[in-house]
Formats: sequence, C-alpha cells, structure tokens
Amino acid sequence: MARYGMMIDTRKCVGCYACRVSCQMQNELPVEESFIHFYEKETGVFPNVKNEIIPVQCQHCEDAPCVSVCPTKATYTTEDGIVLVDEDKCIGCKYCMVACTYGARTQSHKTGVVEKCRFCAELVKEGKQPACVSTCISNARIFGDLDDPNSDVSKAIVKYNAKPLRPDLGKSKIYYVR
Amino acid sequence: MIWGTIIAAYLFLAGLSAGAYLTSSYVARKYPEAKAVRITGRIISPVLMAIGLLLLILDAEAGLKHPLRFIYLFTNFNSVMTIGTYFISFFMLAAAYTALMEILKKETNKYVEYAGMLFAVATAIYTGFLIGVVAAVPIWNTAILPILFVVSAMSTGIAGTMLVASFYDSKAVHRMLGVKKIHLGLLSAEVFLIFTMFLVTSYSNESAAESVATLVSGEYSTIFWIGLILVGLVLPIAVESFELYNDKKMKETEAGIMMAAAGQGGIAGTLVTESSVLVGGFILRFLLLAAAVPVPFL
Amino acid sequence: MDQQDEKKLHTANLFSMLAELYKDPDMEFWNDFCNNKLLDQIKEELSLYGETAQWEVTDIPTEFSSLKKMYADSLGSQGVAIPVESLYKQWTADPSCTLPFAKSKGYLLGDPAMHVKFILNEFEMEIPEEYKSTPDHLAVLLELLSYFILHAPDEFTFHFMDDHFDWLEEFLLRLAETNSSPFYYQMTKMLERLLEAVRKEYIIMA
Amino acid sequence: MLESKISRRGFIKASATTAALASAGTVGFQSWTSEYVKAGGQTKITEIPSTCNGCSSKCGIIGHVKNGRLWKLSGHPDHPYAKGKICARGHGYATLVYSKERLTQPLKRVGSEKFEPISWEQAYKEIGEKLNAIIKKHGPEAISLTEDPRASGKIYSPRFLHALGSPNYYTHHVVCSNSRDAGFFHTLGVTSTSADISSSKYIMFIGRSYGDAIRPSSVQSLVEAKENGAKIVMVDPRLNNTCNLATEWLAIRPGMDLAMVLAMSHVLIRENLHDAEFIKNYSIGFEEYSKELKKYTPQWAEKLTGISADTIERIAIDMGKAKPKALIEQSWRGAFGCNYENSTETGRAVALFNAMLGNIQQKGGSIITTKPELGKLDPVKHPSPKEPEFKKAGQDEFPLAYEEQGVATIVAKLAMEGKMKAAIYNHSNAALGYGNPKYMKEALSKMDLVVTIDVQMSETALLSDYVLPDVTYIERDEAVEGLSGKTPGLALRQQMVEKVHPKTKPIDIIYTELAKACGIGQYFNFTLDGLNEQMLAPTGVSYKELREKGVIMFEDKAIVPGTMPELKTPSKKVEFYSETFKKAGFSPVVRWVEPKVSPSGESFRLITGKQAIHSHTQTANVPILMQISKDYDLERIWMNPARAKKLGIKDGDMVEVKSSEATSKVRVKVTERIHPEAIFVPSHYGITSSYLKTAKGIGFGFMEHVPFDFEAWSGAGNIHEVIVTVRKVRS
Repeated sequence: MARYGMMIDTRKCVGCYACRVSCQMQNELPVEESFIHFYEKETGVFPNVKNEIIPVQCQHCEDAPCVSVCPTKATYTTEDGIVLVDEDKCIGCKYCMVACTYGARTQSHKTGVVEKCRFCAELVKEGKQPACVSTCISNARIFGDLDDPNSDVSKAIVKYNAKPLRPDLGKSKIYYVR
Repeated sequence: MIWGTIIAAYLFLAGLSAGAYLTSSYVARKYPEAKAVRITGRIISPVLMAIGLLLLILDAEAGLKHPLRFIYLFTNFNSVMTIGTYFISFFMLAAAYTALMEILKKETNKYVEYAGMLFAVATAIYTGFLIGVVAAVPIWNTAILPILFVVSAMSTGIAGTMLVASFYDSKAVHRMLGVKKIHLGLLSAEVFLIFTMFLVTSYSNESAAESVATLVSGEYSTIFWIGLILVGLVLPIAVESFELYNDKKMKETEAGIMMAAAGQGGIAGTLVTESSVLVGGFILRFLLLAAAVPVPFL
Repeated sequence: MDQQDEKKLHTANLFSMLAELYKDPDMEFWNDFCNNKLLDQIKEELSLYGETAQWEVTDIPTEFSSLKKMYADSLGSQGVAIPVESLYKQWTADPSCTLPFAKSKGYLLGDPAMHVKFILNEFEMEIPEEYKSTPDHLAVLLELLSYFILHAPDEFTFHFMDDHFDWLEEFLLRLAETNSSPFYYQMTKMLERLLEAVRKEYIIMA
Repeated sequence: MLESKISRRGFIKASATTAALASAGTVGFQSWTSEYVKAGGQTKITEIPSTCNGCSSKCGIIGHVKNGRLWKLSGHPDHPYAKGKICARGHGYATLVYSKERLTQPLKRVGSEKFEPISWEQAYKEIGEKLNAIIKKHGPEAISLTEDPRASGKIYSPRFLHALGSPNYYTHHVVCSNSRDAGFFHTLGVTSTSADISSSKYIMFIGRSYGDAIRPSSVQSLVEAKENGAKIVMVDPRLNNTCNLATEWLAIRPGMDLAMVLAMSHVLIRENLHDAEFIKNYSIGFEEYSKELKKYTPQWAEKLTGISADTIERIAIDMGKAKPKALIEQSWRGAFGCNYENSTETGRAVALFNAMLGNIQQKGGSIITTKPELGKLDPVKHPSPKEPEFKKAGQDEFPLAYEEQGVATIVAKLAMEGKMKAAIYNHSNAALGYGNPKYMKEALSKMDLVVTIDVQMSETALLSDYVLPDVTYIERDEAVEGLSGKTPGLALRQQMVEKVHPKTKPIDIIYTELAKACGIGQYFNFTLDGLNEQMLAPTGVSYKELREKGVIMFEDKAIVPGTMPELKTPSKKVEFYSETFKKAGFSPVVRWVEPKVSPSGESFRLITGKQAIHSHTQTANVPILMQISKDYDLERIWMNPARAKKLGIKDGDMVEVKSSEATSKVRVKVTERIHPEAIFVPSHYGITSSYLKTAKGIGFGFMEHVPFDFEAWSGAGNIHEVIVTVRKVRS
C-alpha cells in the first residue's frame, strides 16, 4: 500500500491560481467553492520585504482530527492514506470543519455535505497525478508515495528539507518548502 | 464562525435541559411540597432538549436533506459527538418518561430517574467536551471548559425551572433557600472559572490569548462585559445575595418571619435574576463559539 | 370525435398560440396580436380549464414598438430573462466533463438542449436556423408540446411536460426583476398554471 | 370545430414520417440523461489542437470535444509557450463559448447604449455605404482600423483597409509595448528580443513579472534558472508575485528605471566590463554613448531611484562578470512598454546594456528570434490592393513608433479634431483600455461611423454605430501563425465546435463579405483554407499535417548561439548613436529624461500591472476567474503602511482615489510590498458595460485616471504619468 503525500515548494509558487481552477473543474465545484486556499505571509518592512504565497488544502493527516470527530464515519482514511468523505454518510454537522487545524474543509451550498481536497483519488487510481499537480505552471507541486524512498516526492522532500506546516500538531502529509 | 448561533443555542438548551432535570430531582427530594417546581423541571427538560435537538438537525444541512443518515450518528465511538448522541438519547428517554409519569400523575420509577440524573450530568459534560476536544482551537481545548459548561448547565437549569415555576407558585420558589444558595454558589463559581480559564489559556497559548482579547477588549467586548458578566453573572449574584441577606434579616424579626412564611417577596426579583442567568448562559456559549481562534499554521 | 380528443385539440391550439408570444415579435405577429385578437382567443380557450387557468394581464401593449421593447427588455438576448431551458439548469450531468462551468447554471446548449435535439432527430423534425443554439427555447418547447399533444402517446407527452417545463418557476423569478412591463411575467404565470392543470389531466388519463 | 383566426406561424418542420415516429414516442429526459452519461464512456472524444485566446500569448491547447460540445481543454505538449500546461485564464476563458452574455447577431445603435438587431445584409450594406460616403467626402485617410491582432486579423484587417485606400491600421501596442518597441527597433532592428532565461546566470527584470502575466514556459524557464543558481534581480516599485523566484528585489522609485540602467551602463564602462570585442564588431556610436554616460554615476542614480549606489555598482559589476550569460529581460509592458515619458529611452538603454554585455545571440543572453518563412497569396490570382497613397496617420508626429503597429490613439485625437471620420475596432476594447475613457467616448461620438467586431458587448461596442458578432476562438479556424523564437515553428487555431450562435461569423468571412458590400470584393476572392495552403507552401508542411498536429516546430532551423545576424537598423549594426533619432528631433544617444509628472509629499503616482488570473479586461466577465478576485479582494489598491498611517487608512478601508481625470472609490490593501510613493492598481477591473453582469461594478478602471496623452518618442500612452490623492471615505 502506498502512503500518498505531496510537496509544495512555496518558493516556486507565484500565486497564479491555476491549481484552484483546475481543482474546481476536476471536482465539479461551483465557482464559489474551492478546496485550495491561498495565504500570503508578508514579513519585513519596505524595502526589505518577503512575501510568501502558501496554498493550503487538506493535509491528509495520518492522525486526522476530522476522522476522529466525525460522528457518522463519513470521513475516513483509505488504505493509501488519503482522507476522503463519503458523501452518503455526511450529515453536515460541521464538527470536522471545527476540528480541522488548516481550515481546509468547505460545506457544499448545494448538498450541505462537507467536502475537501481528495488528492484526486480517482485520477491517482488511474496512475495519474492530482489535478493541482499536473496543472501547476511552475512545477511547484510534487505528488507521490511517501513510503517509497525513490519516489520523486520522497526525494524532493529530502533534497529541499521540506516540512509539514505544523509538524508539532500531527502527522500531515503535505510537505512545504519555505 | 463555522458553528454559530444555532449550535450555541443547542449547547445552551442541552445544558439547560440537563440542569432542569437535576434541579427537579433535587427539589423532589429536598422540598417535596414544592410540586410546581418539580413538575416544571420535569416537563421543560425533555421539551428543551427536543428543541435543542431540532436545532442541531436544522444546522446539519446534509442530514436534513437525507434524514436516514442520522442513524450513522451512533457509529463512531472515537467521536465525542457519537458518545454525546448516546448520552442525549438515554437522557431524552429518561426525561420523556419522567415527564410522562408527571403528566399521568403516576409514580416515577426511581431507577429510571437515577439513570436520568446520570445521563443529565453526562449530557452537560458532553456539551463541554464537544468543543473541549478540538485541539485546533486552544481557548476551547482546556479541562476547565467542561467544568464551566457543567456549572453553567446547572445554573441555567435552576434558573429556567425557577422562572417557569414562579408563574405557577411564586411562594414555593421563594421558600427554597437551599436552591438559592446553590445557585449563588454556581454563579460565583462560573465567574471564577471564566477568568481562570482566560488566564490559564492566554498565558500558555497565543491563539487563546487572541480569543481572550477579542472577548475582553476586542470585537465582542461589549457583549462580553455587559451581556455575560454584568447581566448574566453580576446582576443575578447581587440580587440573590441581597435576597438571601434580606431573608436572614427577616428571620430575625417577627414580622419578617411571617412575611417570609407567606412568601410575599413577589416574583419581580425572580423574573429578573433567572432571565438574566438564562441570557448569560446563552451568551457564554455564543461567545465561546464566536471567539474561536484556531492555531496558526503558516 | 370524442370529448377528450376535442379537448386535446383545444389544448394543443392554446400552446401553439402561447408559443407565438415567446418568439421575437414581427409585424405579422403584431397584426394578429393588436386589438387583443390573440389574447381574446387565448382567453376563450382558457375557459376549458376553468379557474386553474385564471389570468389577468394589466399592461397589454397597444403599439408594436412598445411590444417590441417589452420583449427586448424581458426576453430578448439582453433582457432580464432569456426563455431558454439550459440557462436555468446545470449544464451537464456528465461527471467526466471538466469545463469550468460544467455544473453551473447559465450556459447555453446544456443537456436539456441536447435532449431536445435528440427528440428532433428521432422524430425527423426541423427547427429554424436561429434556434439552433437554443432548441430548448420556450417557443420551441411549446410548439413541440402542442404537436405531441396531438400526435404522441400520452405518456410521452406527459414526460415531456415534466422534463422540460420545470424551470418556469426560476424563469419567473428572473422575469419579476424586470423594470419594464409585467406583461410577460403575467403571461408566463398563466402558462405555468395552465401547464399544471394540463399535467394533472394527463395524470388522470394515465 | 375549432378554427383559429390567428395565422399559424409554427416553425417546426415535420418530415413525412414524423407523425408516425411521434406516435411511437421516444425516451424522456431522465432516462436519456442516464443513457447519455452512461454512453458517454464510449462516446468518441475528438481531440483538436488549437490555440488559446485567454491572453495574447496564444498558447497551444487541445480541445476535447464530445457529442459536438466542448468537453475539456488541456495544454499542447509541443507548443513552446504552453509546454503542456494551461493557466487559470486558459481554463476560465473557454466559458465564453456557451455564455449567454455574448453578442449573437449584428446590432445597430438606435440611441445611447440602445441597439436594434439587424441582418448581416443590412449591416454590410449600411457600413459599406457609409464607408464609401466618407471616402468620397473626406478621402480614405479619414478611415481607420484598430485591433489586438490575432493570426487572421493580421492578414485580413490591413488588407481590407488598404483595399479601401487607407493606411490607418493600428494595434493595441500603444498601451502595451510601443515605447520598448521603438527603443529596441532603432537600436537592434527588432522590436523585441527573446531572453534565454533558463541558461542565463544573471537576470534582471524591470517591471516585468512572469508570475503575474503568465506564459507557462516563461515561468518554467525562470524556475529552471533559479534551480541552476542564477541571480535574479527584480526591479519594481512593488514586490510582485515573481519576486518569490528572485534573489533580490530593488524597490525602485517608479519612473526612474532609466536612471538605473544608465548608471549600470556607466559602471560597466568604468570597470571595463563591457564586451569591447562585440561592440567593435557589431555596433556604431559607442564612443558618443560612453561620453554621455560619464555623468550618470551610481551616486547620481541613487538620488533618483532610491537604490543605493553600492547596490547599483555591485549588480552592474556582477552582471559584467557573468556576461554574456547576463541580461536585462526585454519585457512587454513592464515598466517601459508605454509607461513614462522616458520609456522609449529606457527601452533603448536596456537594449544597449544587453549589447554592452555582448549577450546578443548568446546562450543565456538576448536572442534575436527567427520566424518561419511563410508564403503569400498568389499575386496573379489574388492581387493585393495597392499601397495607400498616404502615410499612416500619426507617423509624422511619431516617426519613431514602429510603423506596423502605429499609434492607435491618434485616431481619437484626429476624431476630436474632426479629421478622422470612421473607426473599425476588431477584438479591441479601445474605449476602455487604450486611452482615457471619457476622452475616447467623446472622440468616438464625433466620428461618422464606428464599427466594432467582438464577441461581447464591450465598452467600445457600446459606443459603436454597428456591432458585428464574432465567433469565439473555440468556434473558428484562423490563418496559419508563424511562431518566432529561438526555434521557429507553426501553430494553427482551429474550430473545435460548430458555432453556437448561428448569426455569428468569423472575421475572415466578415471581411470578405463586407469587402463585397464596399465594392472591393475582388481583393478577397480567396478562402481561409486557400490562404492557409498558400502560406504553408514554402514550409514543406502540409495543411493536413498542421491541422492534425496543431503545432510544428522546425528544430533544424533553430538559432545557433554565437552567430550574429545582420541587423535591420540603418547601419545594420547595434546603434549606440542613432541618426534616426536625430532626424526625428531627439537626442541621437540616450540621455536622462525626467518623467512628466511627479508626486508631491501628499500625492501618489498611480501605477498598474497584471494579475495572473486576468487578461486585460477581457476575462473580467468569466465567473470562475472573477470569483477569485472577489474571494481575495484582488481589485484593491496597494498602499504602503507608512503612507496609510499618515492618512488614517487601515487595511480594507474604503478610499477615494482622485486624479485630474476622475474620482473612484475602492478598498485598500495596506502592504509593505509597495513603494511609499506609489499606489498600485491592477488593470483588469472597472467594467462599466451593463451587458457584462459578472464583471460590472468591481474595482475601478485604471485608464479613467490616465490623462489622454502621447509619449513624445513613440506616441505610447504614458499610462503611469498619473498623480492621485487618496482619502478615506465611508464605505
């Protein structure tokens, strides 16, 4: 079994939103809903300023709080470590939204079901890359098996010393280069 | 705010309901003659819980559209909400049974009542744990919160019961000094717990400090100071203390003893204190939901 | 001719007259419309449906130019509500479509249009060139309905009514936004009620 | 029996068998949908290679078509700009095809912003008559045509105009790269070079941001350069989004770029780091230039630019040492495409700095690109119209402007003077984007005939007498496009789906038919396919093959680094000293030129730039893109916190922006990322056409504040020569 994860190199991210748009299309989201949120972190004082653009989506935590709090077991982790929502079980209680550290979940206006990044599980199954990865203009995103030391993503994480956003808060599976 | 007014109302009503149940059980034993109070507590308890549950269902949009999905609520024993669902279900059964017996004027099975009391306490604790286990929100994620919620549940439970009962039997309400003393103790404990919680969490965590700041000096400071502290806590504490003090004084004079025996204090004081406790109880939950500042992750 | 068949004739006639109302008005139409000719006839036929089809129009245009303006403001390509079914429904149900608007409303040639195209193909029917991008235009739908009432099995007609006229409520909401005359709103309101009445009859028949 | 008095106009035509077929019925929508979706898996999906129109890059895309409808878009792997990727705009812009906010039939204006549908025949007839009447009365020089050119337009539009006898063909470059083009053209003989980013070691950008005006391959090449350890210096009054990839940000005072380049050139010579060999062999006039440069010391530049003399020196020296794999990126609009009074001179100084580094035609340097040799129409069968007898309007005033592009806004000026009587705008929102909208509106109203060809009711269309509906890029074939670059190639825009609106037409047809109505049909006696066949003839590529592949690159004809071509300047060499400039009345060598206006302590300079999700104003009405603007408040102006504090403005506050031309209300993003002297406003907002419902009312139009003006050298729009004051207002 694979343990899927991603690396995002924020130093390469120019904030073009291509990932957001292709994610919306892949997941058939209405334009107002998105699984990828962008944060800007400005540091320093003019003219010594740095601006970091950090795209954040579901981090597919291994000890995901959304999975443990979900009263209906609608949110679950697959064998491949992808956290998914079974929309036929979700009652829309939003407990998972409250519990998610990364604010990565959104409630569908139409169905009331809470949704989030799915690592494009159906594409991954076909051996393809998630939409946000394949569309990334600057190749800032790498996806693959974290358990395979020879996968591109594992190698890149080692090479760039990428880290989860908050390693102290749990084992999330998106690594960031900052 | 992911969880807003509706969930605040749900948490409030669940606590209130549990508190009312416990109040009525206490009164049944301590003041058997205060039937109106006992009956009130037993009737409003399942009714308020039911309203709370309806609000919860209303807020769960996807479930509302597919009601059968609510069955899954009983499936994840890792989730506080699932456990709470069991607590509430059992509590609801016991409370509804007790109320039914009261309406039918039949004897209540005391084991069922004991179970009801147990699950009432569990329900009150659950409302605290529901948000207390959320590690992402430090102001919630403290051991004090469940205690605070239980204390507030009891206090609102007493207030709710007394308020409704005073319309039927204002004398009885006035005679129950024991309840008043407990209530005063609970309210004082609440003040202590709120500020302890603020102090402890804001010293240890930045997000919690931010939450506290929005409450005491920021966006929600007006409603915090006026709504919760002044109206919800200080006012009832003052009035109840005054009443208890008066009571003591009255007992020292002959006329006073007679007056007290006749229960002529009027219901104005009760109306004011108990309503303000209820308002405070709701505001407390609303504010805690509103002031949630998640841990920073950037 | 039995009673039921005769009623069908009237109903079909009614729908085909109503279809005229949703077409871009021209001089020929105006000649039929002016002095209440068309509306009177519609009213006459409506009596068949008694109260269910009661209807009030307050602002009947008396000049060709004002009718044209009303049409343009309400139903024209820049009007508040274009009477095309696809615009009021999700563009496609096909999950494999990854266009940015696949699940959005407000786009032409959606699945409903494809279905009407399919029906036109199956029945070897043709519609004018200018409706090519909008085979699900209300005028086309009403003409088709009129035709089906007379020629197709009741069950099919019933389904067609069910499938292709369930957007009128949303359409009416848009029409209500107009600052111009309420004429088309009132007409459509009546159409909605009439459709409901006819639908009920079809349920009974089936 | 029922007898309808109303004449039946039913338009459904039933075939002989219809009644029989109908009596059997067919499937209802629900079962049809499930069948349709289920069958979808087996339905053949056709893949049609084409080019995007989300911006001017025209990246290669592949359209996936199912059941006659567009289904999916993907990037063309072989296209040099796309490299298999599509940006957000590319995905979003496809929405246009099935949008209800399109132009669907020819319209004639009957009042202010009021239109009446007319037939094509009537439109052609009336436009033709009016054009001929204007020619008769005022001569063909009173007619003009302006466009944001695409492959077909580039061929058909000037041909149409020439056939009428008018030379007045213009492009959008007046508010894009006219200054840079003029500066480069008279120096290197080309309006632009191409930067070999991925192989370069030291790259400087001046106002240009690959991350904000995206071409996928450009961003990738910059990432590659960074991975290879290149130094990347971003010169910009604002920390743009590409700064993430940069090693250094120089927060220059807006309008002072020329001073910096001059000082860097000064240092290069002083330190003897210029490529003397290259200069000797391939240039003229270096002596004069180096004499002029003597006064432009880094200390002098520090005062103007706000960048320390040390920094200027360090960078110039490092670039000199890294040469020839060092360059200043040529940019498009950037900071000197059409921005300041000194922009043409900045363009010239940049080209010359690159020449001093000897990086022309070097790996990691500036490449003078090559284009495939395309064929022309057979002159016997399809004779070209004869060259107009007049000079293009504006050429006398701005002889340095690149002739093919011209100075498009001269049309408005001449209209105001009553000399220009007709304007045709194709795929161009000139009234909102080219010059001050108020001025443009008045100018357009003074002409006898304004015709707009577009897909949407743009602000320009609203001011036109006739609006002709184009088909979208998804619904049309276009002329073969030659791709210039290090490697030359061919690309083709192809029709993916049948046109949605039957009454829309592609411009090759519009011009051909309009020409007939104007009596010049003989010049359009060919078809688009015929034209394409003839264009491809010399390339050895068949039309069929290009149609199948969409993109064909001629790897064997790629530029070999190190070989200097003969330049198209008068001297055939790099011109440090330009006789052409002298003749036009300007200094033959680059000199410091002050910007036209400068802010006081109280006011700001208003500057503009792009955002990655929009392309000019043409994507503003695309819901999936505009939603991003709404979610992240991207329409806000940027203000430095130091200035904001003084004005009592907090992040998110509503303010009033006031210039000599207009007053606008907008919210503020208070950020350290902007020079205190400048206010930045993205250039995609402020749509006023009520036909564009998604876009209308969001943000304000930058151009509303830009005074109608011409830069003296190239005629460019001087779009950053704007002073504004800002005050807090209630929202």
